[in-house]
Amino acid sequence: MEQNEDIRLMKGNEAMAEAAIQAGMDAYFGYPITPQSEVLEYLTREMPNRNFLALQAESEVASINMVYGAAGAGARVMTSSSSPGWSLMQEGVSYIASAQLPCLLVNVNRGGPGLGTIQPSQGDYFQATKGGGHGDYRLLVLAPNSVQEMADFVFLGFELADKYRNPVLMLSDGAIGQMMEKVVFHKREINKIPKPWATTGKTPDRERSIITSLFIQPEKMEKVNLELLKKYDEIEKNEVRYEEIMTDDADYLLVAYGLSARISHKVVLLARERGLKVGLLRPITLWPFPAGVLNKLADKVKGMLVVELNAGQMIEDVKLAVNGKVKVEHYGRMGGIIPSPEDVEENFEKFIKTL
Amino acid sequence: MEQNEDIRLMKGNEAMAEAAIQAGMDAYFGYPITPQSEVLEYLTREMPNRNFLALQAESEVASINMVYGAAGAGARVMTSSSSPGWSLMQEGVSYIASAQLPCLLVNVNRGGPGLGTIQPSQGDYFQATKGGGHGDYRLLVLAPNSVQEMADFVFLGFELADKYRNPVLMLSDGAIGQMMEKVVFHKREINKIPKPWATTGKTPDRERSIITSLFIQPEKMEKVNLELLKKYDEIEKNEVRYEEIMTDDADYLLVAYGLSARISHKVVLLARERGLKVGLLRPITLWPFPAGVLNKLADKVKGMLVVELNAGQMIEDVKLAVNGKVKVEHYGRMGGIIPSPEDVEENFEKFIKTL
Amino acid sequence: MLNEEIIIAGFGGQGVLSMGQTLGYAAMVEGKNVSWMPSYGPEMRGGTANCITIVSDSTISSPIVSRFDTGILLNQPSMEKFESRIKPGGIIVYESTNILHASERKDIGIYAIPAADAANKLNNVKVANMILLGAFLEKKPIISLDGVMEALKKVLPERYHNLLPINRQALEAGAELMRQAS
Amino acid sequence: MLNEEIIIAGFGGQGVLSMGQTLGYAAMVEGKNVSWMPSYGPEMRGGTANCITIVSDSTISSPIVSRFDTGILLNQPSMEKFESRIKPGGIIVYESTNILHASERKDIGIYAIPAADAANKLNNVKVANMILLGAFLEKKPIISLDGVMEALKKVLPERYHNLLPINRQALEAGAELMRQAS
Amino acid sequence: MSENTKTPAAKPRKVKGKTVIDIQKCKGCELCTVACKEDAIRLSKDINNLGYRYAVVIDDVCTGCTNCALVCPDGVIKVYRTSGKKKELVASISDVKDSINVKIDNPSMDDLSSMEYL
Amino acid sequence: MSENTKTPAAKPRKVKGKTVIDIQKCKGCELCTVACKEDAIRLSKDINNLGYRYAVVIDDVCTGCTNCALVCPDGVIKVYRTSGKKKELVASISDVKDSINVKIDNPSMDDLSSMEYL
Amino acid sequence: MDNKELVTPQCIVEGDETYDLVFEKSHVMTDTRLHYCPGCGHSVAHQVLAEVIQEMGIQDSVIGVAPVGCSVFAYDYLHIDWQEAAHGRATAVATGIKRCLPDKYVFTYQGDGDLAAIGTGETIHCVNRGENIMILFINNGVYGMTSGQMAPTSLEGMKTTTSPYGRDVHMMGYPIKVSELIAPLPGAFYVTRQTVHTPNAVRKTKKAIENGFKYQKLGKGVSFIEIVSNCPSNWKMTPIQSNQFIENEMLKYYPVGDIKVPSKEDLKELK
Amino acid sequence: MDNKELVTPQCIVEGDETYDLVFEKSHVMTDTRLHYCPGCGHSVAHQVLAEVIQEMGIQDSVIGVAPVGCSVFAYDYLHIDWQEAAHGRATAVATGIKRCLPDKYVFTYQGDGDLAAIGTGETIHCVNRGENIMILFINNGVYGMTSGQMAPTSLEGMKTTTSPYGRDVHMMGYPIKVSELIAPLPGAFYVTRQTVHTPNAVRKTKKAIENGFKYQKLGKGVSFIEIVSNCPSNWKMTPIQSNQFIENEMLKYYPVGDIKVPSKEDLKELK
Ligand SMILES: Cc1ncc(C[n+]2csc(CCOP(=O)(O)OP(=O)(O)O)c2C)c(N)n1
Ligand SMILES: Cc1ncc(C[n+]2csc(CCOP(=O)(O)OP(=O)(O)O)c2C)c(N)n1
Ligand code: SF4
Ligand code: SF4
Ligand code: SF4
Ligand code: SF4
Ligand code: SF4
Ligand code: SF4
Ligand SMILES: [Mg+2]
Ligand SMILES: [Mg+2]
Repeated sequence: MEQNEDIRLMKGNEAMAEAAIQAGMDAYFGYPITPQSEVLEYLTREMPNRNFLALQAESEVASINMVYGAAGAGARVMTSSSSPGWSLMQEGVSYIASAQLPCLLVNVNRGGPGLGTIQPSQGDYFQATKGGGHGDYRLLVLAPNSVQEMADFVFLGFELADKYRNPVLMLSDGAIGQMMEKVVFHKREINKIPKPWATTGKTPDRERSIITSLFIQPEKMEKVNLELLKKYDEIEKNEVRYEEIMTDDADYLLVAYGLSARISHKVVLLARERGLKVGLLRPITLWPFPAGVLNKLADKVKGMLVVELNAGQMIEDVKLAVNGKVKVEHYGRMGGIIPSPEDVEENFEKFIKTL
Repeated sequence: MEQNEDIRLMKGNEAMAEAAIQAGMDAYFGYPITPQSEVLEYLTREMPNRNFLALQAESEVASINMVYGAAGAGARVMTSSSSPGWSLMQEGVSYIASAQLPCLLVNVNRGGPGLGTIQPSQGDYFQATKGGGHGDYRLLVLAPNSVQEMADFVFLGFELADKYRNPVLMLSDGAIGQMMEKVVFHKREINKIPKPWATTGKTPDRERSIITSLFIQPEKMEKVNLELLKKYDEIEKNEVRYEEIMTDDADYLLVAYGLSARISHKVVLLARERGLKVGLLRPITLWPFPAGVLNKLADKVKGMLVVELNAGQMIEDVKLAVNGKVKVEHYGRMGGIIPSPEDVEENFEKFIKTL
Repeated sequence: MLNEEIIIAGFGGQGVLSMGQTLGYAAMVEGKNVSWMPSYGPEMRGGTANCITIVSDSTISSPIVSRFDTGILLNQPSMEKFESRIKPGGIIVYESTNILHASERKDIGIYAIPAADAANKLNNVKVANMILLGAFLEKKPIISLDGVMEALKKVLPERYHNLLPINRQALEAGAELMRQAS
Repeated sequence: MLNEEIIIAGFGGQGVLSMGQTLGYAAMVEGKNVSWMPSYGPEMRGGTANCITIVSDSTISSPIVSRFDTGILLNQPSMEKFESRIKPGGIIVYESTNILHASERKDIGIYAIPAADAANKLNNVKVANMILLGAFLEKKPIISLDGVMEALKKVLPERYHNLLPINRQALEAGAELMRQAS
Repeated sequence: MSENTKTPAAKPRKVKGKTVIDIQKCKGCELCTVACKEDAIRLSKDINNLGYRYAVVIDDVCTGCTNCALVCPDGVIKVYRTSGKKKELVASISDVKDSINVKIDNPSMDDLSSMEYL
Repeated sequence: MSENTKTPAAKPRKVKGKTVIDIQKCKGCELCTVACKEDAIRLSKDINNLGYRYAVVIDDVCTGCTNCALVCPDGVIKVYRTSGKKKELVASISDVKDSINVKIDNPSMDDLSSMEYL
Repeated sequence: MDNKELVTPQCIVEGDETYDLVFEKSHVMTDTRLHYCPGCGHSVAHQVLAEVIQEMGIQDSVIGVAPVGCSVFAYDYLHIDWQEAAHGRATAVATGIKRCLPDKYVFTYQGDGDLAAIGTGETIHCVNRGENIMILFINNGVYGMTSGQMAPTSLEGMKTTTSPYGRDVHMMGYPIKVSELIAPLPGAFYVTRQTVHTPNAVRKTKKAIENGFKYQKLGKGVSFIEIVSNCPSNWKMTPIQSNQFIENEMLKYYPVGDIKVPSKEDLKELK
Repeated sequence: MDNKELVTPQCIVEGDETYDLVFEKSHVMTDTRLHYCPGCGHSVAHQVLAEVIQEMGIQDSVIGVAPVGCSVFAYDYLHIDWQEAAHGRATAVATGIKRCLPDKYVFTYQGDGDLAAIGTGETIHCVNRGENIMILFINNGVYGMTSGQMAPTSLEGMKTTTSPYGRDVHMMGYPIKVSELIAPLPGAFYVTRQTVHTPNAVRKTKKAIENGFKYQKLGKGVSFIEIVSNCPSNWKMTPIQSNQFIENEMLKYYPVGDIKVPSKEDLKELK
């Protein structure tokens, strides 16, 4: 262990909370919901000795609007929830995106729809990437697949949020949130960029700040829409992140993120043992989606199997990326059922027989 | 005018309200928001003389949950809102979809994101079709493009909802809601199918009814998910609706729904005047999406221009349908700006030059 | 084949929207297709308002058009906003007590109707819009004044039927003013 | 190369989850890769619980596997659920005061450890899980008992350090029971 | 809008006031006319560029009590009051009067505060 | 879980009661033991199939007051009471007693009501 | 209903004594084993509710609304029609039901997180509209289901997983007395606070619930019955200790008793 | 600030009389023309608020939270930092701001639909937490912005576009007295009801707002200032009639006056 490293065995949710403190989070607002209640619990435990605020709100609707207020006031701010609670935040998220406030939002996805189950799921992919809220806006969506990434993406998330004045969503799931793994905290320089636009009181030396998402004249509104689009283009250009595993010589490709990417990784290993040249493309940013690399891989592989813990959502983005070049299919389990690598492998082998 | 016809000049919102009464709606719960407040206003005006309930709730969150309760109790029930209010309903909608309760929901889309503007928009397409709420569920989405259809789709919506025990969303916009046109009300037989599953009191002759969306065991939850998928397949098989305008001999295709389909219709006329063989495919059900017909048309036309009042949302479904066969592009205005037919035509001509 | 695309524009309180509705209703009663599309400014009250009314023998495709056959304009800002959007050969009928600077286009017909003054003379300032409607229909008789009266009778609640005569007067006064202006 | 996939399962109150955590922590301190994945039943309390703990020299791909090298099973339902999911050549270590019907598979090693009884003898029923852990580590010494103690020292708040000796005793008692059972 | 029926009575004033009304921003709500115990303000017959009849000081009876200004929703009333003390001259009252009698170039129509028609 | 320390005192009873406890569903919360003024109920040493020590009637002092049953969260207590009136025989008390002494086939471990460990 | 239990003997004979059955679990309870922790007041509240429904003979005309909270599975235990509502929205759901089925008895069964945190708006407005329903409010000062976070009703200084050093009222707000808060609203017809931690308390609660159902007929508004309850698991106490905590701490802040009762005038129609 | 207005003469001379400027629009007001309808109380409330901010010299340390409602554009008129909040969420937004900037003055400005319908939960919990902010509550008994629907505070029998035959309290609920509802919460430090329909009322409201800002320093909780106001457009009245309606009808149900005032003890620190 190096001097500036701090190694712990932690749940994903706790690692995320710890990382937020280390990343200089000023405030957290949240409401308990399984499987992510550990976040608020961890933070309230740490609060007396460290310099930040954690407040239990009366609801998710209140949480997201407290985030709005705090972000508008220039704070580094965060909330987290799970599927039903995340649904309740959609109006607020749309406001935040429109007012261009940086903040970190987390959805630890559980099985739905409805009250559903507390088991892990990836059923909220569409909601995360296409907009659960109204209007044309985008969240930068980060999908961790380990406890380490639950921590790392907090640092990254805050930075990206500030850089683009855009809300960042970490889309995790109940398994990554609840599981324990080793997590390493490096000592880092936390730099917070100035936020002259924040409402900190109209000090005499600057113009006053107004945070709003109201643009009643269509001309003004469209200007804002176009400004947002420009920013999104920028993000699509700069911030696509993904991981390639054994894609170099791959005949077949698995595409998966988060927990299902962990499982798919094992499938790659199992299949390679059996002589099948399989690779894995793991989107790390679900938006912007790594369409470019997938399109290129489509020239090399014979088919792609998208493995998701849902009824088939990311597959649409994969198909859009591939644009008909190769066959793309979906294998998924739902409702909190987590397929074993063997399960997936079996279905993968069925799939390649159809090619 | 025939005996059994009743012709009126009405706003889309009013026509929808009148249709709901005629369709035997038992209860409406809603909260005012522009541009659809006329619905509740119309209904409260009519209530004393006709047999239904209209109740102003304290919020959209309350409205959608009142709808849940009433639908669960077997009532023919409805709510309506506009973009920000619709966002607030997403948790409730996910519950309703999961508990498989029939009801009619309406979003009269305005410009977003955030508080945005009260002008018409189609910025909520993704939210409507891919799930604004959490989990794998689908709404049957009807997109009227006239005041007449605002009325007709109420009848249709209630029927489909009952048939599939699924919430139906009418996705309209501020223009269709606010504009006045002729609307004809035919005398119809309203048949309400029995709902033995409803919670009307456990009468001795039947098993008790339980309405829930909680399936804590993953096995049970997945079973419900699969049941839903099966139903959705059924709907995709039976309920795709669209309108084809001059597609027979078309070299180029416009794809548009709702208000932008009205504008595109005019563009077709303008372009035909200039000798360009253009057709229009208007999806009426946004989900299930008319992918089949588009895929077939892709064999005939040289390119498709998707005209939307947003930054490009339905274009994804068009591309998925076409699967790379022809070039598909988007033309859109945002923020409540409504392009003139001339505007669109100009961009259409630019587009065909790129083919 | 009839396809008349009309913009009616003015201040919020000038009866702009109801003028379009009346016209639309009358046209519908006479069996025509109609669309009426309002647009309000951001002001609470006293802001600007306009509506596009289309009357047609065939199905109306887009209810929103950017160029018009007729403009019925009730205040100066509307004149400035819409004069250039009247199709060549079209007409502008405007409220000339109110609008001091009218369009100077030569390719359209421009008719000054001092409707507010005339309404004052009828002792009801609120019927200025009906005067303008009468003037318009005199120029383009797409529906008869009787048709308008029929429509008003149907659209107005009984308790307002005492207002029918004054509206009739207003329509006729408008027609007369148009005859003088032409 | 070490890659041990372990399922630990029992009632909610039997210390199933913390057993996995202790093992995981000790393995991590010794420089290994670890993943620990819990799963709870729907019951509020007293329901079933299990956790998959993986200890490996290399990166752990899936934290969820369906077949295991080792099962440490604390109640009858867990025995029934997991016996078939032990890989051939693997082992089951089970709490034999509690579980009356053990697996009858021949292709795996099955070790009955009367941990509850032994815990009672140590006057602390709660250390039964540590006894089972000791037994497991005796059979598969993937980490040393000292390593476990080191881990416990780090993971327990100071105020519980008085419990370290009894845990040490339990681990050793378990190891002894395993030597007897083998 | 009903006419104000109070009859202004010239009371002896200890302190004299002057109100200056920005008639182009006045919305003719008449609240100032009710607030003024001296009945010094009335609405004009003309309308301003916003389309409203506007408030004008009709009599030189103002005490400078500021009541009118306090209730003026649009903040268009300034109040001056005699103090006895001599102050530097900044503007003469005639400048202000000019603005009161400014020519409104867009007269007509009734008060626009109601959107209802017929 | 602390032992109940009340000493049962045999009071003269006007009405005699019998409680029948479904020990396989009892969760050993002990609330019945506190509710019983006669101190007629205690927890077993053994545990039942759910993993809980269970309530048993330890003395024949029951008045049939139903207090224990009223507070039993799991509704596992039935109370009988003498009435003097002769009733049709439905079951003899010995049947019931059998069920009280039923052999639990899965004994061990402590009460599972707490998930905390160490 | 799959009541596979043996029929309960109506009397037993021992020697020359005949013992009549005087108390057994209500038949409105199903046979499903309650998932609640040992000693949990939810279970007792269920039993009492079931008894009232049985005794009033209204099993076929009651519709319950279950919340999200430990009692989310209430529908597994009471053999009546139920709807499970989203977290906090039980009163909105009940409004939807009751407005469509005005002749049925409708009640909600809600925890303090559900009713007084996320559902505050729905609660207040349901009461204010005077919906003719009964609200059963189980106040255990904690979020039971999600395992012990602070609730709006957690006492000052109370340790929970999100107030690990005790509830600091300046930072986190004061414990809300919901019954007192809503009682002044004209839509509240009957407001009472009870407990179920002693046999007598259970008897009184039973009476209160009976009133709640009776009053529903009058169409005069909400019957709001708060039951101060325990959560041994999250309070980290034995059931007995938890009931002592109710007695010694909770009831100090949340005193038992009627807070608003109908006038005689109002009740005339009942006779 | 783009104050392009001519500088106001500080005094004017006529004959031998010198007139000093004794009242003008506060400099905290911007030059943007108010979009409110003629005679609307929102405008007056804005002016008063601006005056207090100016007189207390706190323009640079005040952050306002504008609601969704007619006053959604409040940020166009008061020259301070502002955030515009989602409908009903102003108090949550203010909480977020104040918790991060405890030394600034934070206030919300909300309508009755905003604060007492959709925002009920946020209102109650913000007050209950005793957030150190001021809540300005404009109660005009109607949804002004969306053009006249019934508000939670609409009077019994009041005709609105969604209660076209008058508010039927049995069907639609009772007008809520928000100030009385929240005053008992310990987090409420100062609760008062005022109006702005007469010059004297304006003076008193000014004092109340001044108190609100002053008390904020003490860190003792919410100052809640209700202003009963008018909505001539949606009440379908002239401004004068609407003010008479306030006097004759609104104030009967919503009486003017302090509802909760700080104790002398509490105010000691202020001196
Ligand atoms: C929208 C939403 N937010 C949060 C949750 C998580 N959740 C489930 S129950 C609960 C609180 C339970 O507490 P309470 O209402 O007091 O009931 P109890 O379990 O104590 O009886 C919470 C926060 C959820 N299911 N949905
Ligand atoms: C989520 C949401 N629901 C509804 C609306 C529509 N809406 C805008 S303002 C308003 C009510 C305004 O009334 P009030 O708060 O009393 O303010 P006023 O205009 O009367 O001052 C409503 C319902 C909205 N913008 N957002
Ligand atoms: S200052 Fe006083 S006296 Fe002068 S006009 Fe105004 S209200 Fe009247
Ligand atoms: S109060 Fe102000 S806005 Fe109203 S009439 Fe008087 S000067 Fe004009
Ligand atoms: S019925 Fe009464 S006396 Fe008998 S055991 Fe129960 S509580 Fe004790
Ligand atoms: S009260 Fe019931 S569950 Fe608790 S110990 Fe007694 S019999 Fe068992
Ligand atoms: S967690 Fe608490 S409230 Fe929930 S069942 Fe257990 S004891 Fe009862
Ligand atoms: S609508 Fe009513 S509240 Fe809104 S600005 Fe007009 S008068 Fe004021
Ligand atoms: Mg609780
Ligand atoms: Mg209002």
